[in-house]
Formats: sequence, structure tokens, C-alpha cells
Amino acid sequence: MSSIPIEHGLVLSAILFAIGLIGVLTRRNIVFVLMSLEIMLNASGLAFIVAASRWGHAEGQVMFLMILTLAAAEVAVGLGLIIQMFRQFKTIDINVLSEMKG
Amino acid sequence: MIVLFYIAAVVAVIATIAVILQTNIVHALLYMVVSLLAIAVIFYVLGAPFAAVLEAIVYAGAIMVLFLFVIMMLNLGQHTRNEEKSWLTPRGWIGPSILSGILLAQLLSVMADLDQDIIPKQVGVMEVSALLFGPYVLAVELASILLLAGLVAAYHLAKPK
Amino acid sequence: MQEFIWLLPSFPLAGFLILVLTSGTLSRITVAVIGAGSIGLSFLVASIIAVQFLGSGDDYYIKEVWAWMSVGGFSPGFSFYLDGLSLVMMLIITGVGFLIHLYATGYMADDPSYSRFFSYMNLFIAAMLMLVLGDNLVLLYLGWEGVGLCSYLLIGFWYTKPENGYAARKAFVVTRVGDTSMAIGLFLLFAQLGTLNIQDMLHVAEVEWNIGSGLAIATTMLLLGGAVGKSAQLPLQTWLPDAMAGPTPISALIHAATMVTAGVYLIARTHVLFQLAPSVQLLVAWIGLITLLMAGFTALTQSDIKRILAFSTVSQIGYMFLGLGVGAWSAAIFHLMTHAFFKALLFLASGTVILSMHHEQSIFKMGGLRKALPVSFASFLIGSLALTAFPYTSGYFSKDEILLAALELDGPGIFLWAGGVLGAFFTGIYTFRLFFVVFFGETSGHPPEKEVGGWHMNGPLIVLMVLSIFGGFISIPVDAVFGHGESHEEHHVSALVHGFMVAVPLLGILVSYLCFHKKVFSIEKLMSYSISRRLHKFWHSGWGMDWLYDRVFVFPFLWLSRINHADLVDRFYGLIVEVSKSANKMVVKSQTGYLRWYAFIMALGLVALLLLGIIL
Amino acid sequence: MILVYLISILFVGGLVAWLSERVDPNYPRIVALATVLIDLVVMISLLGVDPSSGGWVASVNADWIPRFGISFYFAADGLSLLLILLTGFLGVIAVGSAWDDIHEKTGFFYFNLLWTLAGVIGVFTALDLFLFFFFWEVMLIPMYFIIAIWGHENKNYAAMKFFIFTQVTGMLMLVSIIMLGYLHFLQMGMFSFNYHDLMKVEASGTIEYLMMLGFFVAFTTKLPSVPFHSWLPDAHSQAPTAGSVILAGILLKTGAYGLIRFAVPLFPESSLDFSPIAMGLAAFSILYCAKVAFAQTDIKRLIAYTSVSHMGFVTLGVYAWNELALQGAVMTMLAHGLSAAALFMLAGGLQHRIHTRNMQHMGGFWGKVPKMAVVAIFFSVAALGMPGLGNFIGEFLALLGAFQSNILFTVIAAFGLILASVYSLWVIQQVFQGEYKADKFEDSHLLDLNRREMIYFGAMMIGLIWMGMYPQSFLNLSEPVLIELLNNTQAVTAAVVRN
Repeated sequence: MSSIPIEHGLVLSAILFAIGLIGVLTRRNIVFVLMSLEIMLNASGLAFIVAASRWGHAEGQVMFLMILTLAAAEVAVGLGLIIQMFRQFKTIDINVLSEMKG
Repeated sequence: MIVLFYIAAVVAVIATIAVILQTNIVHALLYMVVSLLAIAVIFYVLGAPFAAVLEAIVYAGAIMVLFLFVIMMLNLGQHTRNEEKSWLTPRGWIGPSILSGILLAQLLSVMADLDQDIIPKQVGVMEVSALLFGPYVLAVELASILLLAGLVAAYHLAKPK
Repeated sequence: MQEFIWLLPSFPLAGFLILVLTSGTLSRITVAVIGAGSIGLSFLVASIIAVQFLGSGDDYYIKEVWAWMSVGGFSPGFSFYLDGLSLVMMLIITGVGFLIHLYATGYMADDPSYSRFFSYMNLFIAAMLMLVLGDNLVLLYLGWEGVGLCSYLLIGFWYTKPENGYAARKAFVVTRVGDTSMAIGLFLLFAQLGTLNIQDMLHVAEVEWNIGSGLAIATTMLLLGGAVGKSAQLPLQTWLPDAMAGPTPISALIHAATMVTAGVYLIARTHVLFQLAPSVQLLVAWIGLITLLMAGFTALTQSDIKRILAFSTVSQIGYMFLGLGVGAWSAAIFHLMTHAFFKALLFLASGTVILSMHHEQSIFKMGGLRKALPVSFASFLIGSLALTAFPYTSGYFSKDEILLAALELDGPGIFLWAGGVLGAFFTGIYTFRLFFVVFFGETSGHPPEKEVGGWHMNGPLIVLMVLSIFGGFISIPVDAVFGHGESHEEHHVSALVHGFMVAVPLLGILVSYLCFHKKVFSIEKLMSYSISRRLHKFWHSGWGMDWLYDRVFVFPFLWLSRINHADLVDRFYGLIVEVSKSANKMVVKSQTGYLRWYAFIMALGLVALLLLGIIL
Repeated sequence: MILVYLISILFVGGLVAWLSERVDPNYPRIVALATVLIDLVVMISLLGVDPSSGGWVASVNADWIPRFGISFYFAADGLSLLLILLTGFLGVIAVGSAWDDIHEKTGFFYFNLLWTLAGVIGVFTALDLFLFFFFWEVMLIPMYFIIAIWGHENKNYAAMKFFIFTQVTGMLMLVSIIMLGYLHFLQMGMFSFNYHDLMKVEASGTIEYLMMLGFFVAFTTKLPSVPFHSWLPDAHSQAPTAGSVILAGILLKTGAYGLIRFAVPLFPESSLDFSPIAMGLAAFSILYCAKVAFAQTDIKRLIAYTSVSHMGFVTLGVYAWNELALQGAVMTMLAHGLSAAALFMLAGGLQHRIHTRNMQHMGGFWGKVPKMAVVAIFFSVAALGMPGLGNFIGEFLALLGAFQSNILFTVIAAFGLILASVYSLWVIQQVFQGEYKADKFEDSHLLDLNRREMIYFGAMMIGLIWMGMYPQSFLNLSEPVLIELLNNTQAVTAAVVRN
């Protein structure tokens, strides 16, 4: 049997997504948060690839490429922000950044 | 090949869990690289070699190195582990885990009745490129502008006063 | 000359405009010449027109000056209608008006706002002429409101005293209540009859309405509302006594001779409608009677010289209403004319007294003035006699005709007559109470050194004295106007009744003489009983009408204004603002500032959405 | 094209005025005055143009967004002309009243002033409903700035309230307009926002009623009428004098114009059903606001409430929907435009002199400022409906016509005449009569009207007397329009009754 049930691929991406979400919600270190975000992004990219490979399409890879670009840009900006934050607050605790509240 | 998929999947899940549980940030980063490489393997198995290569080069190579640079710049390492440990209380895991569990359950229930199989078929660089520079050329251009904007923003933000 | 009838209001109007536009830069003498002269010119023109009109033998004359507006069948014009009734009115207005203007040039001589005074006076005359000469009810309404405005301005002429402004507002607002009723009457008339031209309207009404029909009753009730407001009859009489706050010539001109009789004119003008609604006509009579009696009692208790005369005016207009109510149209107009003569005389004379006494108005602070103020004394004597209907003075003829007409009316006529005679008795008492207290008896306070006067003040008094005595012999040419509405047989009453009617006022004078001159009966002793004190207080306040109206209308209105100062409707919109603010406050609490919290909420939202998708 | 010129002169003039401030802060007012005067001349020249078929003069029709049937369709008839002339006249007056009043950001002020006027003229001439809505918004935003920048102590609150009220209700109208266009699409196969096309649209009872309500609420908010009036007292009391003049004199009339031109003719049947409610609302509005006016101590708030009260006569007249009543409504609009503007200018003049609007701090000004007292009495008396002046003609005709369609509410509304005298005279007494009090302000600041002010007030007085003594010259202009509207709606309603 040379076929994989599509559910298995999607389930994997769902699991990775959920793990990434846990990371985002739990960690206070902003670098970890950013990494968890990357996990989530990656999981969604995986879902695209899985879905596209069901039909043998190339569009899934195009979408993945887009996500990749997005992730790269996001990481660049995010890390720049982290550096700036560390300069200002001398910490990478995300809870410190809670001044913008109603 | 199919066995490879399941092995890579298990590796990816374990490595990812390890990422979020780690207190040592450099270790976490290494687990992350492992996870990404595992996913690259999965891509390959699913017939997306171009994506697999990019995953390895851009994600595992470039982005993770970027993280590493930042960690080095901020001089995070062993001495922040204690701080990290004190932030990670067991109670803090409960809420997110329950929420994510529900989300996962929902996603699984949505996928439950998909009864279709993937027969992996190689979709090479050529097809992808034909699409990229055909119908999606505008998206590519926009993506390049996004990257440019990201570059400028990152430079601007990280610039010392 | 008749086609120049438009000149009549134009002269005073021109005078008004000149005086307003120059706004006090003219010398006093110029102001006097313009102010009084314009009325004099009007009187001259009026006289010539009158002679020509009477000579021509026509029943009426119409002159359209310009079409005011023309909208969907509603086309009142600026057109003047001259007939016997408006002729009499215009002569009274310009004639008596001129005399009063002349008097005022002296009376107001020391006032800083000389020019302003005459500009108002001229505007008043112009408006009053519009009122009586207008051939449609809209033009009449224009004059009607115009005189009200002038009355307001003149009552509040001395504006620095807040109570004058209050009195002026009261006068305007109370009459405005009547005016509104009249305006609604006009709407109804137009809706039903399709025209507001008085003569056309009366003809159509006569043809289309039955006697006693509901529409006739409704319209006449509404018009009556206007009339009682302007003429200070029950239930809207309360403004007139307060209106005495204005300068005395105003009281003579507006609040005795002309404006307050506009209601009488209105009813006489539309008498055809009132004949179609006999019940309302009878109501007019009863209103007149009750008002004249109430005002008589009140006049007895007043001590301010002008207020006594004001209540006496209310009472005399009550007689006119009584006359209108019993169908003695021409008698009512006749009484209007004689009343204009003798009441103007009394007011002007009281003006001289007041001015000589340095603006003292309480009769009990005067006394024994007959030597010091001979002209006033003579004027008051003649005026009072005419007012009490002393035989062969002008008031005697007119009042006699009204009372006899009342006696001849079937049904309630005898009561109306008896009431009227009783009123005449009181007239005798209160008039001569004033007369005896002011001119006889002890001199109290500081007697004046000399009487204020001069030809321009005494001249009008003398002319009015003559008119008050002999005015009864003037015959007014109103037969053609009321011709078809009035029975014209001679009054057949026994000599006994007639003698009785003559004797009653004389009896009143006698009582007054005994009480207030000879002091046979002591008023002080009477006043020592609490019941009489209370009664005195009650009558003094004008039967508590002001008290009542304050409580029924004024206070609730003020109360409503006070509680709703901030506009309840706005409160509703404020409520919306409050609700959204507090909702905002609640939402703000979720804005913790923790990034992870936001992410958590987002995930929660995702879960909820997915749940929704699964369920549906 | 002349109508387009009318509007564009103002738009361009506004821009020039704004730019000219860089040269000299005194230039904007001169530019503005010149602009409105030129505009006024152009308007007067419109009177000489012979109307084409249907009574429309100077109509312009060009495509704007043809896909949705939206076009630049301007045209004027007698009714529009009257209101345009009022706009031009009061525009001159408003520039005059701002002459010495505005010292900060003069360029931007006159820019806003002229753009508001341009928006108003657009509203009065647009015959494409989308275009109409466009101008409806155009006049709103500059007005917002006028209040928010040059207003008094509580200007932000007032400006925001003004904006929200008109904006929210304007949205309701937009929904109705789009609904109408869509119904046209469904019935005729294409979109159109042309006034004449939309007249032919048929709608079922409920839908028509709802669309009518959308228009009604938008217009009665602008008018305003209870219960949508409460923005007006705040806006007026905070706005600078020129803003009040435009607001009271012209902007409120756009609401009334909208009722006559759009709300009733587009939805004749549901308007007929609705008329008792509208007339009742009008009568209530007259009495309620007259009473609230009496309770005010702030003179501008008081005048604002009297405005609402007087506008009740317009609503009453419009929903009576017969010739007399409509003519009355139009005359009331014109006369109230002048009298209310003048009263606001007087109040503004007082505030400018003694820096208070509280009447309890005033009293006995007659002796001190006699000219002002005479002018105040003239306009108060005009406002309370003195015959011989324009307001009387309007209110009398409105009531006379309304009486034929609804006796009860007309009688109730007539009581407004009494209350009008109560509050008008109360103002006179508080400000001008009584003892002279100068303890709350600098005595020497209380100067009588200067020559410039006298010219403006004199012009407005002449206008009111003209309207009062020979209203025919105004009535003739609006008569054919109103008769046409009446015939159109009567044809529709008669057809309904037959079926």
C-alpha cells in the first residue's frame, strides 16, 4: 500500500498547531513565544502541502512558499522588536509589556 | 516511504513538544531544527521536494540561525535558565493545554469523515516555478515587497539609538 | 377724496418711521409736530372722507390698495372697507387720538424718551386704523396684533422698573390667548366658508348656515374668545388693571378709548354670525353683565386712581358687551363712542392730577384738590357725571339705550336689565368716591403748588368736556350696517321704569356723597369687621382671578419649565451615551495589556467559531 | 451649467481664501465676501432664466458612475431658487458677522464657511439622490469643523453631537436611497438614482413605509423636530456666530426642503398614512420646545429651542400637504431663515461684547444700547408671528392649510403662538428691560451696534417686511412647483383609493 490517508497528514499538522498554541499561551519568554509562532506557521504550511499532494497540485507548494516568506519577514521584524525591547526593559519577559491596557 | 512518513511524524511531534518544554533556549532551538528537518522529510515523502529543500534551507538554516544570532546578542543562555524555570509553573500549563486540546479535538472531528488517500506523486520545481511566474506572479512581487519591508523594518527597529 | 382712505394709516405710519429712523436725534418740538401732526392730518382726512361718504349716500366704499397674497383661493388684500361702523370708529380713533397726542406732548415733556413714545403712539394709531378699516379678517388681525404690540411696548415704556415689564408681558400674553382663539376661528371660517373677506363671509354664512347651527356656535365662540381678550372681559380681564403701569395718555388712548373696544368692534362687525348663534349672543350679554358687576365691586375697593378708572373701563365695556348681547348693536357702538369721550377725559384729567402730585397715584394721599387743580376738577366732574349716566350727559343716552334694549329682550332680559341697573348704582358709588376723596375733604400730604397745564394739555380736556356733555346728541350713521339685524321701534317703557333708571345712579352718587364726603357712614367702622375686611381684600384683588390664574396656569408652567430645564429628550440621548460608556468600561477590563491573554481570547474565538461550524 | 458654476465658485473661492491666509490673515474674509457676492449675483441672474419644460431651469445632467445609474444631475425650480437665494443672502450675512469675530486660522474658517454653502446649494439643486446624499455630507463636515475649532467653551461635545446625530440619521437615509435604487434595478432592469426615475418605483406597503421613515428621520433630524432635536441647542450655543447663522438660517432648511422635495413625493402613500403622526409630532414639537425655550438661561440655547419650535410649523405644513400649508411651510422657512439668523447674530453680538450668554447677568440694556434693543424687539416680534412680517405669513398659511387636513393638531399647534409670545417677551424683559446691571462684565465693552452691523440687520429687516407685506413675489416662485408636486402625489394616492 503506497498511500497515506489524508487524515494522517492533517492530524499531524493539527497536533503541531496545537502544540504551538500551547507554547504561545504558556511561555513568558518572548523568544519562546516567537518560536511557538513559527511552529504554528509551519503547521499550517504542512496542511497546505498535504492537501495539495492529495491532488498532485503545485499550488500547495506555492502557498507554502508564501507562508515561508511571511515567516521570514515576521521573524525579522519580531526579532528586531525583541532586541529593541531588551534594550528598553532589560528583560525578555512578555508580561512587562502590559502598559497598553484600557 | 510510508513508514518514513510515520517516523518523521513521530519525531516532529516529540521534537516540537520538547521545544515548548525546554528551559534552555539553545536546546529548544536545536529541537526546533530537528522538528523542522523532520517536516522537511515529510514534505519529501508527500512529493514536494522543492518545499522540502526550502524548509531545510530557509527554516532550519536561515531563520533558526537568525534566532541563534539574537540569542547570542542578548546574551541569553545558561544563566536565564533559572529565571525561565521560575516562570514555568505547572498551573500555567493547564489552561492553554485544555484550550488547545479542545481545538485539536474539534479539528480532528472535522477531519474524521475525510476518507481520502494520498498517493504521493512528485511535483517538481518546474511545476511550482511555472505557477509562481505564471498566475501567481503578483503574489511573488508582493512577497518580495513584504520581505523588503521586513528588511527595512528589522533594520530600523534593531538599530541602536 | 374717498380713494385717499389709505392715507389714514399712512400718516401715522410715516410718522412712526421718521421717528424710529431718526431715533431720538430730532428736537422735542419737531417730534411733537411729527407725532401729533401726523394724527391731526389723519383726522383731517378722516373728516373730509366722512363728510363725503355721508354726502354720497352710499352704504359702503371699498378701496383695494394692493393684493397682499393670493394662495390657492386664499386672497386677502390690503383693502379698506368704509361703512358707517368703520366711519365712526375711524373718527373716534383719529379724533380722540389726536387730542390725546396733543395732551401727551405736554404730559411727556420731561421724559427722556420723548421720540420713542411718539413713535409707538403713531404706530398704534396706524395699526388701530388697519383694524377698523380692513375689509378682511386677516387685515383686521394684522391691526389686532399690531395694537397689541403697541400696547405691550407702551405699558412697558418705563422699562427700568421690572414690574412694568411684567405688566406689559402679562397684557400681551393674556390678550394673545384671546388672539389665538380668534386665529383658530379664522381658520375654521376659512375652512367652512372659503373666504375671509368680511362681507362675503357674512353673506355666505347667512345663506349656508342655519340659526343655531354648530358651526355658527363654534366660530362665534372662537371670535368671542378674541374679543374678550382684547376688551378685557371675563375670563381674560386680568391684564387691564396692571396695564395702568404705562404713561397715563396711553391708558387714555389704548386702554380706555380705542384698543380695548376692539372686541366690541369685532363682534359688531361680525354680528351676522352672532345672530346665527343666539346662544353665543346671549353668552356675550351674560359675560358683559357679570364683568360689569365684578369690575364695579372691585373698583369700589381700589385706592390707585388709575386702577379705579381701569376697572371702570372694564365695567363700561361690560355694558357694551351687554348691548351687543341683547342685539342693541348701534347702542353698543354708541356707548363705545361716548365712553371714548368721557373715559379719555377722566384719564387725561387723572394724568394732570398725577403729574401735579409728582407721580402720586393713591387717592388717599390726595384730597381737597378742587382749588388747586381747577381744570382737573371740572374735567373730573363732567367725566364722572357722564360715566354715571347723569341725565342728558353723553353716557346717559348710550347706557339708557343698552338697558332698555336689555329690558325688551324676552326671557332673561329682565335679569340682564336689573343687573345693568345695579351696575349703574355701583358706578355712581365708585366714581364719586374717587371724585369726593380726591377733590374734597382734608388736604393730606403735600398739596401741589400749581396745576400742570398749558394749552396743549388743557385744550384737549376742554374739547373732551364738551364732547362728554353733548356727545349724546351725535347720531351715528350705523343704521345701514345693522339695518337688517335690529328692531327699530321706539322703546316703549313706562315713565316709572325710566324714572327708576335715572334715579339709581343718582342714588349711587348720594350714597357716595354720604359715605365719602359727609362721612355719615363710617367706612372705617365697616372695615373693622373681619368679614368685610376679607371681602374687601377679595374684591381688591379682582375677585382673586389673578390668584386663580397663577395657580392654574402660571405656576404649573413655571414648574414644568423648572423641572424640564435640561430637556428630558436630551436625557434619553444622554442615556445612550451612558450605556455605551458603561459597556465600554466593561469591555475595557478585558484589555489587560497581556499579549498572551489576547492570544488566549483569539484562540477561544477560534474554538467558538469552529464549534459553531460543527454544530451547524 | 450655471448651477455647476454656482457650486464651483464657492469651492474654488474656499480654496483661494484658505491659501490667501499665507499672504495676509485679513485676505480670507475679503476673498470670502467677494466669492459670496459673485455667487449672489449669479443666483439673481438665475431668476431671469426661462424655465424649460417641467419648470426646471439650468439643468445639467452628466454621467458620474454610469454602472450604477449615478449622474451629476443638477436642476433648479422655483422652490430651489428661493432657497438658493436665501443661501446666498445669508452667506453674505454670515461672512459679515464673522468679519470681526474670527481671528484665528481665518483662512481655514472661510474655507469651511464657503464649502458649507457650496454643500447646501448642492443639496438644493441635486436631482440625483446619490448626488444629493453626497452634498448632504459635504455640508456636514465643514460645519463640524466650524463648531469644533472656532466654537466656545464646550465645543468638542457640541460638534461631536451634531456630527453623530446627522451622520447616524443620514445613514438611515442612505439605506433608503440604496433600497430605492435597488428596487429600480429590480423593476426596470437597471440602477438609477435619478429623482424622476425613482418617482416611478413601486414598493410594497411596509417597504415603502420603512424607506419613507429613513428619509423622514434624516430630514427631521436636520429640521429638527422632537425627538431628534437635542443636538441643536448644543451646536448653536457653542458655534461661532457665523456658524449659527448658517446653521439656523440655511442648514435647517435643507431638512424642510428634503421633506417637500423627496420624503413626501417619493412615498406619497405611506406619507399619507404617516401624516397624522408627523403632524402630531410637529404640534408636540412646537409646544414642547417653546416650553423648554422658556426655561433656558443661556440666550443662544433659548433661541435654538425657539428654532425647533418654529420648524414644527414647517413639518405641520408639509404633512398637511395642500397648497396653502405648503406655501406656509416655504414662507416659514424663508422668514425663519432671516429672523433666526438675526437673533443669533444679536446673541452673538452680545456675547462678543460682554463674554456671557447667561441672561441672568444681563438686564436694562435698553438705555445703554438702544439700537440693539430696537433690532432685538423687531426680530423677537417677528419670531412671535406679528402680522406684517414674514413669519406671520408662513405660520398663518401653514396653520390655515393644516386646519383643513387635521383640526386637532392644528389647534394644538396654534397654542404655540401663545407660548411664542411668552418666551420672546421674556428674553426682551431679561435682557433689555429692568435695572441696568453691569456687575458681571466690563461696562465699557457694551457698545451699541456699529454701522456694519446695522447694514446687515437693516437688510434682514427689509427682507422680513417685504415677505410680510408683499409675499406674493415669493409665493409666485414656489407656486408652480408645489402645484406640480401636489398633482403628482394626488394622482398616486387617488389611484390607491380607487383600487
